Amino acid sequence: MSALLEARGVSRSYRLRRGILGGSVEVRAVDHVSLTIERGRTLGLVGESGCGKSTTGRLALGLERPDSGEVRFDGTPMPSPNSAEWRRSRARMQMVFQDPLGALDRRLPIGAQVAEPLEIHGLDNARVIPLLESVGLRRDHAARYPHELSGGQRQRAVLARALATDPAFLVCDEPISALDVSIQAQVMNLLTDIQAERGVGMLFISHDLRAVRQVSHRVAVMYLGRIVEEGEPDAVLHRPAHPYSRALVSAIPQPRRAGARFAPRIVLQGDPPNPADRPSGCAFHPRCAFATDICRAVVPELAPRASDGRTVACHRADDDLPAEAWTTPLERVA
Amino acid sequence: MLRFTATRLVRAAITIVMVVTFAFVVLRLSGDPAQIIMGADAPPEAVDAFRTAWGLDEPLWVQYISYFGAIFSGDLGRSMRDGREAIVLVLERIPATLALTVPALVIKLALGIPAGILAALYRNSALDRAVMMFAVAGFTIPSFVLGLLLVLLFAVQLGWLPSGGQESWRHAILPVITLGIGGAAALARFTRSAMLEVLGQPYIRTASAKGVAWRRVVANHALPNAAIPTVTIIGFMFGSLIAGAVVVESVFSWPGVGRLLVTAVANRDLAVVQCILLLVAMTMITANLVVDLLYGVLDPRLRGGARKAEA
Amino acid sequence: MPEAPMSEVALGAPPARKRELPPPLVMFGLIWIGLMLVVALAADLISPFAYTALDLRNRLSPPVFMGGDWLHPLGTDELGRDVLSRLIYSIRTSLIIAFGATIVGAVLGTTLGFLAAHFRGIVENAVMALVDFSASIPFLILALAVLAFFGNSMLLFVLLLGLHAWERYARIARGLAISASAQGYAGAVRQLGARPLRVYGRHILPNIASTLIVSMTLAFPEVILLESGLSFLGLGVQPPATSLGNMVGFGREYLTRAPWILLAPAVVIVLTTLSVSLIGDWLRDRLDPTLR
Amino acid sequence: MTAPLVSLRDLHVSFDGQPALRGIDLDLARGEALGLVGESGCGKSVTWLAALGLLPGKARVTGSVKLDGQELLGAPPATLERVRGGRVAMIFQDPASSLNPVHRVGTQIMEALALHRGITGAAARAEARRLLDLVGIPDAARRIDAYPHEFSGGQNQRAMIAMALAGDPEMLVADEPTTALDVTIQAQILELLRALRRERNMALVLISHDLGVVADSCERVAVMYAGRIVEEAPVERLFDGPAHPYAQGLLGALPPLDGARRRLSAIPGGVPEPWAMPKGCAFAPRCPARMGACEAEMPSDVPVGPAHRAACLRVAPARMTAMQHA
Repeated sequence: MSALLEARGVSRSYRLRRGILGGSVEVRAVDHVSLTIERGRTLGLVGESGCGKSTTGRLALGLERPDSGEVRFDGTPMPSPNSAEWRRSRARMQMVFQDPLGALDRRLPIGAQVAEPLEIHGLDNARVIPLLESVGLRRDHAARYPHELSGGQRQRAVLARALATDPAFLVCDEPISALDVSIQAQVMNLLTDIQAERGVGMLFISHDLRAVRQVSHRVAVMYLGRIVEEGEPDAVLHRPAHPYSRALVSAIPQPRRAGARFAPRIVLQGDPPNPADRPSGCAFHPRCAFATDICRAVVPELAPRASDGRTVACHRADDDLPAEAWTTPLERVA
Repeated sequence: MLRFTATRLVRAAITIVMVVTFAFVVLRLSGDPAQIIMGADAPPEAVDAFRTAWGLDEPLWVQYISYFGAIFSGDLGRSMRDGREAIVLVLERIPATLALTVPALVIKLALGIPAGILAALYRNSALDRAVMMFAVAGFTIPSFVLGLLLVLLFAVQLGWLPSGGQESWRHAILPVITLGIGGAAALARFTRSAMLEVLGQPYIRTASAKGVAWRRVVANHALPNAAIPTVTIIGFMFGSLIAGAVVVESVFSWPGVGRLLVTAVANRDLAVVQCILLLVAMTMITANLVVDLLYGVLDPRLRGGARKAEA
Repeated sequence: MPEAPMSEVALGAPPARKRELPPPLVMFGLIWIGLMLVVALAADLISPFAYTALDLRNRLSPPVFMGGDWLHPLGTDELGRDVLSRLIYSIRTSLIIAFGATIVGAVLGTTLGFLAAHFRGIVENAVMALVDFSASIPFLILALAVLAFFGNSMLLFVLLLGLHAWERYARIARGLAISASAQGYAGAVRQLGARPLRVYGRHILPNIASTLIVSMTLAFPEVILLESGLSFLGLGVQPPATSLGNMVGFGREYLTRAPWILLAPAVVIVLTTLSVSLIGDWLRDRLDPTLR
Repeated sequence: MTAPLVSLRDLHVSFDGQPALRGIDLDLARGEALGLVGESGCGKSVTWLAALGLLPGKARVTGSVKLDGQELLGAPPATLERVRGGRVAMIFQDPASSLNPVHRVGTQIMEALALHRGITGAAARAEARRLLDLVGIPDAARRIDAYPHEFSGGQNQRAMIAMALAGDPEMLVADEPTTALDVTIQAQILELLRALRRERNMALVLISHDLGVVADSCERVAVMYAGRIVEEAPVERLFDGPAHPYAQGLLGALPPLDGARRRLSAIPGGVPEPWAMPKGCAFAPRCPARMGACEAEMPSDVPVGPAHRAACLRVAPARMTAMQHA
């Protein structure tokens, strides 16, 4: 049986025009990304803003067409956006958004909005109340308008709408980052519950490694349009293989308890480069402490490394890289 | 900055082409130009001769090209009333119009901008309410009503000022006031809202948080930012210097471009109308262009060219 | 399975915005506009005379408060036509034109804005170029030029005035539709599998309606001013039909001898535009604070 | 214990009659780093904006804010202007819009230098350059003439910090300084704040919704809920043994980085709106340990341990006995 969703070598570029006269620059938002999502499992996609993780989500959902590469859902190629076949296929894959208030129509009551996918796909809309209850909303919430609900309740409503047609695949694009901490936990719990109950496959896009670990079975780290590392969440979090993943993990703020010895914090220099102006070779090399000549010249491929089979795109994946090699701005300040 | 300027120039050029095209299309759509320009009772042979002379028997695109050629060489046809060149007729009238619109512009700026700034700074005060009342009144009283009321009061009742004509500077007082008041009201309203918008921005709070005194926050941080949107409407006012007095000139029988336009429209003197249309559009496009370039000076974000920080 | 029962502290509604009456000035505006609408609708019933009826014995007779009699409460004009009757029919004409033109502008602009937002690319560039073009010529001049080229008829006049402010609606509709599709509710509905008609008709239009209505209330007085301005210049509504601007224009000849001919319509113009702008400002503050 | 640098007493703020702060008592010692944690709308930013008189005119502020014994609430503008940026500097959440877009970054720093240290001209320029260099702006000599839009988000926040340092303040209030930034940039900024504080012995108030961020950089934490401080403790104590059920809930809601994955202990429901504030403890409706008395009166602060207090009827006695045994 084929995987639920499979993307092979998918790329997507945008042309960024600089005024009427200026030539246009090609921005590679997603560059040769391959990923697989199994039924009932969650793939976490981590990266910083502008790394292409949202575009990857849109490609996986078929909201955009890749320039090259292919996305297959349930073994069949994704129909082209806005075709009749594409519209029909929406019943099987859905999206959960970052800003639930923006994703809901503020002029319609929640019930009508949850019923909408059922109407569109010609299904029975008696399911609305059970749907609301299944995401922890009450029957009477159906008559409320989005602004009358709290942030967490709105995200529940968005989830109810997404689940209405009983989809097999859900893309959650930063579904918790706009919510307060206590509400984030509610939504994460709900997502895992839904998956356990319905066997939905999920792509969970987030910049928050903690959240990704909490809900995902596998995790992929993106940097400037490419996946640089992929693996089990605990493996990636505890023994990150790619230097960028190491920096990302190290940047997670956490209490420094007396006694516990943590590895020295890695503080990356500088900002992520502009996608319109990506460095040659490995895009991470200007910020990497271990970059060598080959890193500056050749793009590393994502492949299992020799030592433990971890999938990583780094020329120095098999070298022993000491954490002390990273310099921090501290030393410059002092 | 160079790219920015070039982009704006191209945009202005495109708009000019569109205006000329509009004039061409409208002229062709409105009937046989030969007939119209020669007049309804011109003998058929004369009309035919005109047609050949003006290339009106050529294919449409050839006509279109030659129309452009004619316009850019300043040949805008002749008035069908007295047979003089339209462009000359129009240019003659410009000084008279400017004699009204320039002083009016000074009134607008001198009155409208300070009023708007003060109203924003003292929001919800009596001053603010007074300025807003003035602004609403200025917007809702049409210039012909205001003009006629002023005539009724100062010319008819009090007899202080003449009611119309162009004999002396005293004749200009009432039309200038009429024009100035309405514009000042609009400008005050606009300046006020631009200022309020800016005062709510985070960088104003930052300035206060670093200990800058309020007067200086306003002068140094708020005003330069509020100036950016305000320039648009001021630019529009400059662009209207030639054609902004159509109604007022009619009210006060002032022989400017506006009155010429009204007479020409009434008489369907198309060459003159077309000439004024193009002239006004050029002025406005130039003013918009200057505004765009001023934006570049006032707002560093628009200058472009500067690269995002590199790592 | 879900969390512990949701909080019993219902969020409740925000402190119910007291259903207070609009401020007195806005009340005045509403009453005045209501009155104008009644007058326009019932013109045939309440008008004491036909607006063209001549009363040659009572030419230029003053209104009652200036020593006239009740036969012609607002006096008569140079041909002895009843000013009140003419005013009533003028109100009807001016309101029809203003409503018609405002609706034409809103429909045209919104449609073009939606088309631009939906198709992007060339369509969008074309619409935006038209917007630029509209901004480059003062509308009064454009209107005068069109009237010169095409002559005048009531239908043309309404359509022409409808072009005023179309670009405002186009900008609003395009901007809001794009943002609703990119991040917001419209994008969400589209990916549910909805057809464009559903997305625009059921979701975007109702959501931006309040913004559009506010823009219409703000544009309405401008249309009245344009109509009356053009008619004042003798280039708008043509006799024997009459409109407010028209009356002012003809009354101007008798400014010294019979100012009432001009003052009555002038007062109506000012009060009407004033009322609609007051209502518009109030609506904007209540419905859509994002508009300036 | 020496006199605190800043002390807030019974600080109340309301907007249009709706309470935003409902009695804040808080002290800050010289050189101390205090974290202020809470969810959106809990009043953590309002507290410091109110203390410095930066709230808009419609805000009603009562209580007392003392800086070195000097009362700031109701102080004349000239006094406040000397304090702001001079003794207490502040940086904000959205660095890009917190800098004036029409002025060069260097000019904005030099303005603060002129105001608080009387440095102008070439000397000010040199000092501004030094500050930009200090906060880690690469190529400061050239970038001093850049505009904010030419800086990245992280660089803008660095520039804000340089501007805050210009007045050589005793205390820096950082209001969600990293919320708008990416994870790796957040780490840079936190590291920078830590280093600067160590070097200058500057007190720091770090306002954040993120417990991790606060834990990472602060010595003491105050947890706010619905306009009140519900618990205040040294960082380790709070993380090891939170006393207030809300603080417990917040910690339980944070997904762990290691160990077995457990179901998160989410706090049900949402924050009460200012117009529907419960009469008693504001957290009672969401509280798993609530009892009748919680809904009747507002709990007052109870000491739980050294420098540790919580406003909860339920936990105080139990914790105290535990303390005595320890």
